[in-house]
Amino acid sequence: MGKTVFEKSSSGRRAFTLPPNDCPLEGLKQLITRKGPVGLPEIGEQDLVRHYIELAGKNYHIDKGMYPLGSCTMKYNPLINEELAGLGGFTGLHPDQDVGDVQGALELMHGLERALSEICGMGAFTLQPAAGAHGEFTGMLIARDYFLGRGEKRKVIVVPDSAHGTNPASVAICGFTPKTIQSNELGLIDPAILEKEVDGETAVLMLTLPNTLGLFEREIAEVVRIVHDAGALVYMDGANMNALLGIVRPGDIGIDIMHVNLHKTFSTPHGGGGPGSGPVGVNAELADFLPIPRVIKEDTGYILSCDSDKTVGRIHSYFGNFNVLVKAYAYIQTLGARGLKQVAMDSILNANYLMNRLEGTYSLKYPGPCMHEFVLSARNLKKNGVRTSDVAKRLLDYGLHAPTVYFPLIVEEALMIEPVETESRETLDAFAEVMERIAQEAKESPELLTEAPRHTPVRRLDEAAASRNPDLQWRPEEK
Amino acid sequence: MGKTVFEKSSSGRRAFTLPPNDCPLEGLKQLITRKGPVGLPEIGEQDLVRHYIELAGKNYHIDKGMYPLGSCTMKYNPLINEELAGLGGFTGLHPDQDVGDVQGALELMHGLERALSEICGMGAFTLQPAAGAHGEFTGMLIARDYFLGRGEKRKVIVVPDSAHGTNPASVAICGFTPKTIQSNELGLIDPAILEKEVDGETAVLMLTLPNTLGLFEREIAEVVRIVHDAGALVYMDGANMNALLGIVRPGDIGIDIMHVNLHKTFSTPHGGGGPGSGPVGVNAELADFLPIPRVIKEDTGYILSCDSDKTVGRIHSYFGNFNVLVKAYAYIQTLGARGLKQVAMDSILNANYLMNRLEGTYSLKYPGPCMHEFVLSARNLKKNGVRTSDVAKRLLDYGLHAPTVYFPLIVEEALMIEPVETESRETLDAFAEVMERIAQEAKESPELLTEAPRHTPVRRLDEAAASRNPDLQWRPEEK
Amino acid sequence: MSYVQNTDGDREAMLKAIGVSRIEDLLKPVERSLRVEGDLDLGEPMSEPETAAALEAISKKNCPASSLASFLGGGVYDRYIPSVVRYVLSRSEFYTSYTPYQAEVSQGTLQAIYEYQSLICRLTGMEVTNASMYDGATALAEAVLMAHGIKRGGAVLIPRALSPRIKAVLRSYTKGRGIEITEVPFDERGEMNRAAIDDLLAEGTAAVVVAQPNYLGVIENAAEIAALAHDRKALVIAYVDPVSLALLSPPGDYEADIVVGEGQSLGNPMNFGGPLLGFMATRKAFMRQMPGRLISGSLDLDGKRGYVMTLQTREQHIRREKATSNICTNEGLCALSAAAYLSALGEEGFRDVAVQSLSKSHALYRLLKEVSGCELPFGENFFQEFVLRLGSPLGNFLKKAKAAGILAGIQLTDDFPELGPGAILVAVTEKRSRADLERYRDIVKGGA
Amino acid sequence: MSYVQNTDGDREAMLKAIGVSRIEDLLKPVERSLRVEGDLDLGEPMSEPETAAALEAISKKNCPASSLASFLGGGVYDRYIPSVVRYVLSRSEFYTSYTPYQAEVSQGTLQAIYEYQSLICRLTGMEVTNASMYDGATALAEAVLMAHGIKRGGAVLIPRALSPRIKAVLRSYTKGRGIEITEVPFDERGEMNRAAIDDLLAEGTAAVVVAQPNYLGVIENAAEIAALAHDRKALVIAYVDPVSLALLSPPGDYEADIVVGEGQSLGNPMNFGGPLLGFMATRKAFMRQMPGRLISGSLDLDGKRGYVMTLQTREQHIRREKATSNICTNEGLCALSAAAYLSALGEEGFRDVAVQSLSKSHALYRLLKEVSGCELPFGENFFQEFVLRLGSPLGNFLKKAKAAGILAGIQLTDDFPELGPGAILVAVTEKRSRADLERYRDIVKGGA
Ligand SMILES: Cc1ncc(COP(=O)(O)O)c(C=O)c1O
Ligand SMILES: Cc1ncc(COP(=O)(O)O)c(C=O)c1O
Repeated sequence: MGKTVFEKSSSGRRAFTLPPNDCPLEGLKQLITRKGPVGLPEIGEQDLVRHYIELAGKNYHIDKGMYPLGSCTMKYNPLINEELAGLGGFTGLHPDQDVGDVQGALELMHGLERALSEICGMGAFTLQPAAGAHGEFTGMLIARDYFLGRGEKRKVIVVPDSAHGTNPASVAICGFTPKTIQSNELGLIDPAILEKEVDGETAVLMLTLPNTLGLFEREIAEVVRIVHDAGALVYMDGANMNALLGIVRPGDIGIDIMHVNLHKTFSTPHGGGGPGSGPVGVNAELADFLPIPRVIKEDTGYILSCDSDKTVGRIHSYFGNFNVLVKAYAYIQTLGARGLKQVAMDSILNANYLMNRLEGTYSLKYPGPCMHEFVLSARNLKKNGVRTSDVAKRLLDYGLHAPTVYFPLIVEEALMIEPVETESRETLDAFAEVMERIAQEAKESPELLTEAPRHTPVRRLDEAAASRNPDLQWRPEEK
Repeated sequence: MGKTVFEKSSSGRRAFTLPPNDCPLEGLKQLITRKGPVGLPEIGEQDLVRHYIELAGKNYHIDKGMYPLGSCTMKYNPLINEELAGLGGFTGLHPDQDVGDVQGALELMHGLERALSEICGMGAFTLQPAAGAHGEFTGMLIARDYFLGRGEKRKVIVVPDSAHGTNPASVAICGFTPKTIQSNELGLIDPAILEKEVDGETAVLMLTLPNTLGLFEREIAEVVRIVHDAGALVYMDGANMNALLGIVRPGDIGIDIMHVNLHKTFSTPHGGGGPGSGPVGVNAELADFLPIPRVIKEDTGYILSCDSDKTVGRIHSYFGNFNVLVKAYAYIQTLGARGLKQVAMDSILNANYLMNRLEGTYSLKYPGPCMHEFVLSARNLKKNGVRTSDVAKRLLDYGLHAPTVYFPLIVEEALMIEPVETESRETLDAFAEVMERIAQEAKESPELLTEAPRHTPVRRLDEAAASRNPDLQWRPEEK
Repeated sequence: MSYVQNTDGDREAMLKAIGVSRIEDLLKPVERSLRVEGDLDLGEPMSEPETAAALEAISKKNCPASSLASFLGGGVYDRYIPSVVRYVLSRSEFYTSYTPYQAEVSQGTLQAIYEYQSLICRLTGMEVTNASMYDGATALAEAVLMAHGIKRGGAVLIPRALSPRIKAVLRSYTKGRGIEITEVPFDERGEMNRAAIDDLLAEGTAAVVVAQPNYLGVIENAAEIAALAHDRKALVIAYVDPVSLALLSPPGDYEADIVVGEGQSLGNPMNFGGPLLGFMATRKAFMRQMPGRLISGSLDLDGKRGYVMTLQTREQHIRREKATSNICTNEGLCALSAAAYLSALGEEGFRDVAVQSLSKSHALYRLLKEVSGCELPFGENFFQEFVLRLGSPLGNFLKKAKAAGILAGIQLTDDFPELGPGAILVAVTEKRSRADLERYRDIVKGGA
Repeated sequence: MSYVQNTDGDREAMLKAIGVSRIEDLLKPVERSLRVEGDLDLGEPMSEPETAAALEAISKKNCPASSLASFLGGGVYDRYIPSVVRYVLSRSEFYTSYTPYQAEVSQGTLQAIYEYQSLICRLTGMEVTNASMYDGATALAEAVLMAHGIKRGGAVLIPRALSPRIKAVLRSYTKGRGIEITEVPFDERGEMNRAAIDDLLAEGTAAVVVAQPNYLGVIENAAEIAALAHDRKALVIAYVDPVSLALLSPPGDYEADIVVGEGQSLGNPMNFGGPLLGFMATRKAFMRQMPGRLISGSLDLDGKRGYVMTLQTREQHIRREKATSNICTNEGLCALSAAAYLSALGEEGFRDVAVQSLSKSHALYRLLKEVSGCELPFGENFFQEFVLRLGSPLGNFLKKAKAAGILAGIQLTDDFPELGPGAILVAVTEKRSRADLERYRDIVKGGA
């Protein structure tokens, strides 16, 4: 139980063998310079399968239950999309094949770019970024090259304090300087404060819409006006686009650059940490700055074009996470315009339903209605010696997953809850009931929380020890 | 938790929709005579997936751990075989397609028949029987028609007392009369007794080789001679063929008719109860009695032939469990002659290793060496108020599966253990250790056994109540 | 390659523990003269890629119906299978588990099959059903044996318009018991001839089998036939198409005694005709005479709901020669498919499958009615399948259709010479589009 | 269809609980003028079979390399993938789980990635590695940023014989920081010109990148280059092909400081170039400067072994603008593939992959050497890939090869004009058979 694959190894076992080699190794031995074995485990197919089945049994996943992780939009991943992305006509393509051999792939990418442009109201999209943060980086590069092209030395990116951590990090690795602005008492950007912070140094305002409190920026029109008036651009982190599908098109309200997370909004699975995909959309004026190659439709078919002297260049070896794109494309095809709007409407309904039920039990700093998610605080449990992390761990004991915790930073003891539209009312009710029971337990027997979890494959792990002395690879001596 | 799919239903949900109907229903309503709904559950795809994932989590299976079920040969099911059986070129075939369109399928069936004939030393095989018992039935039909053709009225089938329950049942549904003969003190057929029981009334001796005690009939040559001398046939239940692969060919030693279980010996999965496949082999003289249609190789290709006036007829709608045949064929291709023999050798080694280790702890009525399995008895635990079924249930608490229990009937408190060749020595050691610990527990704290299992999704279920008043379908009132 | 895990080192250690020096030493009980000398004639072991390449090459020698516009039916149908059904079947918890002998660690399979039973009961309107049989044909054969057992003898009437393959299986199954099987011809509408039934029914008749719809696609007046049979104390065995039950009266409504059928089209691929899924349902009164495994709900020691196999005394484990049948391994995984399929489609979706099959088959019928030289011997009283007669040998027509990507139907003339030359059975499922139907019509037009 | 589960009845009840009458009422914060009027221009919802048909039709417009004899490489390779790898990836416990933020219910993913880290450490001979990066190109870019950070500035030397796509990504990543990147030409053997390195290395040089083998397939004398760099206090970044490491010295042996590479060919399909698997390993001393997620072993409250994400302070969750990089979602599932792949092959099997790629690529090289007009500009010092020069534009040759089912290689002339006209990069993996190689030779012969 709990052994690593190395400990299950026995020299001489095989889970896979190649067909015999029909070419001689003769005269090539001198090219072999590795001394000694790599140290790979040797294990039979049955024991290897059992190894991974054992590990699989220790994972929570969307097919087991709800993931109320705010900002993560963990929705159901349709099975048909997995099947389609697994078709040999997709998985077997080499990226250096002649365009004539990959017309289907290019058609799909072109179709997805167009669909995303329509959904977001943007002029053009690139599918190259491999994740949301990669999209942010790409967006920052575009802003950089845009201002460089205009001979403007704008170095500051304004970021609200409620923003996701990747926002300032993306800004920084691009050579820009992030400047944080405070949210107002409604959890929103205050146009008055913004007006003061934005100036000729400002390259971009990087906002999240709906923001990470689950709130729509009510003054968004004014916010955009202020930024544009200062000659700066508005970047939208579209990780929360789920709430806006068919309801608001960012391009229509003046967003210049944005990314979406296909692995959230468009239902591609998260794979325990990836792969994702973070396409970036820009307004028509900025289209030439998008990374190359771009997929262009010509009369004779699709081509990959590198013709652009304004492009920021490449940001991925090839065309991004193609396999993920297939799933997102299938998803959009299946839902169509009406289905996508229903996604947004039901995600908003589910969030408000759950918020409404839980806001008495936990405290709600910023009043609703919310969009697709909301942020509660467990600070009312502090008096019982209970923290948000304890609530989270206790949820695990009930066989549920915890919400996002301690984020956004501006809410004390935050519990960020996004139910998503694929959860049924019964599931929301069951979750709410457990949340209520836990609040009750916090008062009556707080040790149930502080000592939680007890019913999981392991109990709370010593993270401090791990970070003092990380054990990052298995070594025989250590056992 | 634990709800049926009916209890998870909510009217209006859908996990699957058809493309719109492009043909009118007009003028057809009078053909619709059902009054009222069927009463099918309505549930979304996500909740349906979760339903089955929840159920899956409550199943033991070969990828979780060893199945020491004697006589069942629960071995590893190679993944590649599942993939290959799932190829569209196989799954998409309609059985009434023209033979010209199914040449691959016929080639595969012909190849499998030939491989089984080679492995078993038989003249010909049919792949039609859908399971072992179906094969037994087919074999009995062949014997019936064979004697009918010769104008002999033989009605008696001699069956050893150690035989599997399907043997006498197959005999009976075919219109024959089973006659049981006692095994001798070595657990074997006694030629002297046999000689007395076999006469002009006897149609068939139906034996299992190795027998269900895991023993090879040492006097098999003499046994066969006695039966043949009486003008009767020898049928071999080949469910235990795993031990003989590449070592003994039943045809070579005088077996006239036999079946093999592809879902045991040839690694096709058991599917929680099926589908299986029980091909029947006969000596050359009996080949014309095999069910029709038969696959024949001609110069121009394969055909399906119904030309035979001796055939017993059809015993399946089409050609048997084709999808299972694909897996067995792939398995035989992969292993080849040497691999198959290694299967037998290692299954014998594993069984003897485990028997050797456990025979002090539990009692062994018939001494080894055994073939691929062995039968222990837990009667030595009776004095502690513990029965075989308690040992079985306690094994479940350790996360293991139980052996076959209370079979064969001639061993008191039987524990029939077949480790199979795909289990590693480490797995056998771990199983033996638990078996030893349980024997210890039986002495020290028998309630650990009699109250077991405690760590399973449910505890011991009331089987008596179920059989007094079976609840065979879910009804809303009952909840 | 091989799936054996022992290494030479393992073998050595194990032999040492046993106290012998070679595995051959364990073969002592097998006389040397009985053993195979040398290797079997089976060829060399293959690696996984080699096996895969070999089998892929074989599969490519087939031209699967699923890749064409198939109008083949006759018991096995090309239907849409929801991805969730494939997914459930791909979980090794289901497909690599054994028969649920240890109920406490088999609740997944047991509950799934209990749900399957519940669904079949709802479809058929019957009280009890078993956990599956090999196929529709053997299910019918077992039903006949069962009826014969209940009635302690007697002949059985079956419709002539029953699948010839099913009839053949029935003969194989009943000849050992000497059961007399009589065919009832069909009338000019393709229905079971009621006057003939009346004639053939004798006091001692064990059962009348009614096929609904029958093999020629025709919807029978099952209630009338059942009443006729019951009047003479014969049992009624209904052989039904499960999809048709979304629209047709469930056999429970006409008081059938035993209901059987072929369940392949409930979420199972065609697979060249196997595995199939035989189902059987009956009245509670006959429960103990029914063959096959049964799953029952029950309670555990702590009062928690769970599921067990029940009435195993009917099976061969215990009563052996007195068992109701010899069936042991059944088609559990196909039953799971059926349960997942029916649950995925739900009330509305399943009805839609039947409605589309009905309306599309009738749409084709109507299109063909317009084509001269195209005979449709029976009326519009059919579900999803009908007989088309072209009047001349079919070889050419079938070839032309195939060239246009159409599998036009099953040839009937050999089995039903009374239908005359050029008769085929045409099945239309929900998978066919109007364009497919028009293409079919055009080929008939061109060739007729 | 849609995957929303709420029915109209649910919606009504929920709205009532909230106290509003329509969902629109919840949209109050969104000014009406900002909202979309009418429907998006995206077409009607589709049923599952319609979506499947649409995507299948698109997929058939591709002619996948995997269905031909492909000699395309350049970073992405067509290799055998064991069925067990596909199976592991098909388990929804892995692919539908989120980043393991709640360690106690994510031990499956965490242990799998810990094993992945251990395997990468063993392959590279390094002390620590992260849980994956987007691809080899961004991994190299991040390594350069990291080295630049460690050295607090300085230029970076890269081989000219590096994938042009990787160079492009490197430029995009570094231009914001103004890092100077200089290409070191290759010499007549295709190796990184050591004299040029010597010339270009300055005291302040941050790092020298060595590609092993380089983009042209040539095996570098990495140890010598590393020594040169270390002599001048520059860090050594090795960009390595993971399969080659079964046979070539691990970068740990020549004391590389950071090791990166593209791991696609460890069990991942080509997928038109994405997702890929960037890996990165380094010395323990630089652990806290390394970007990306790290999984560490630890103990739980009861002293039981388990796994956690660690050193998250390096990541953007906490330090935000001071994070070592912005990477958050990575390529976890591809890392899982790699771990399953390496475990399935094991020591012997993995070595065999490398040996077969080596010996087959050399077998083709030798076959081509015999063909007149066929130039092989560099020597035999290569692993799995080599440059072939045909001297004239390639269009015709590539077309002929394609017609014979062969994808002959990647055209090099645009990116490396110094190689002259008609240069292609030919990769040979273990999947190619001797017959494929002979077919290749015959086409060259016919066309040259
Ligand atoms: C609001 C927001 N922005 C950005 C990201 C980063 O996306 P990724 O993890 O795909 O890089 C996330 C993901 O957690 C997010 O929630
Ligand atoms: C010895 C023996 N004979 C016959 C059978 C019956 O085979 P099946 O279950 O496939 O009908 C079995 C299966 O358990 C068996 O072990």
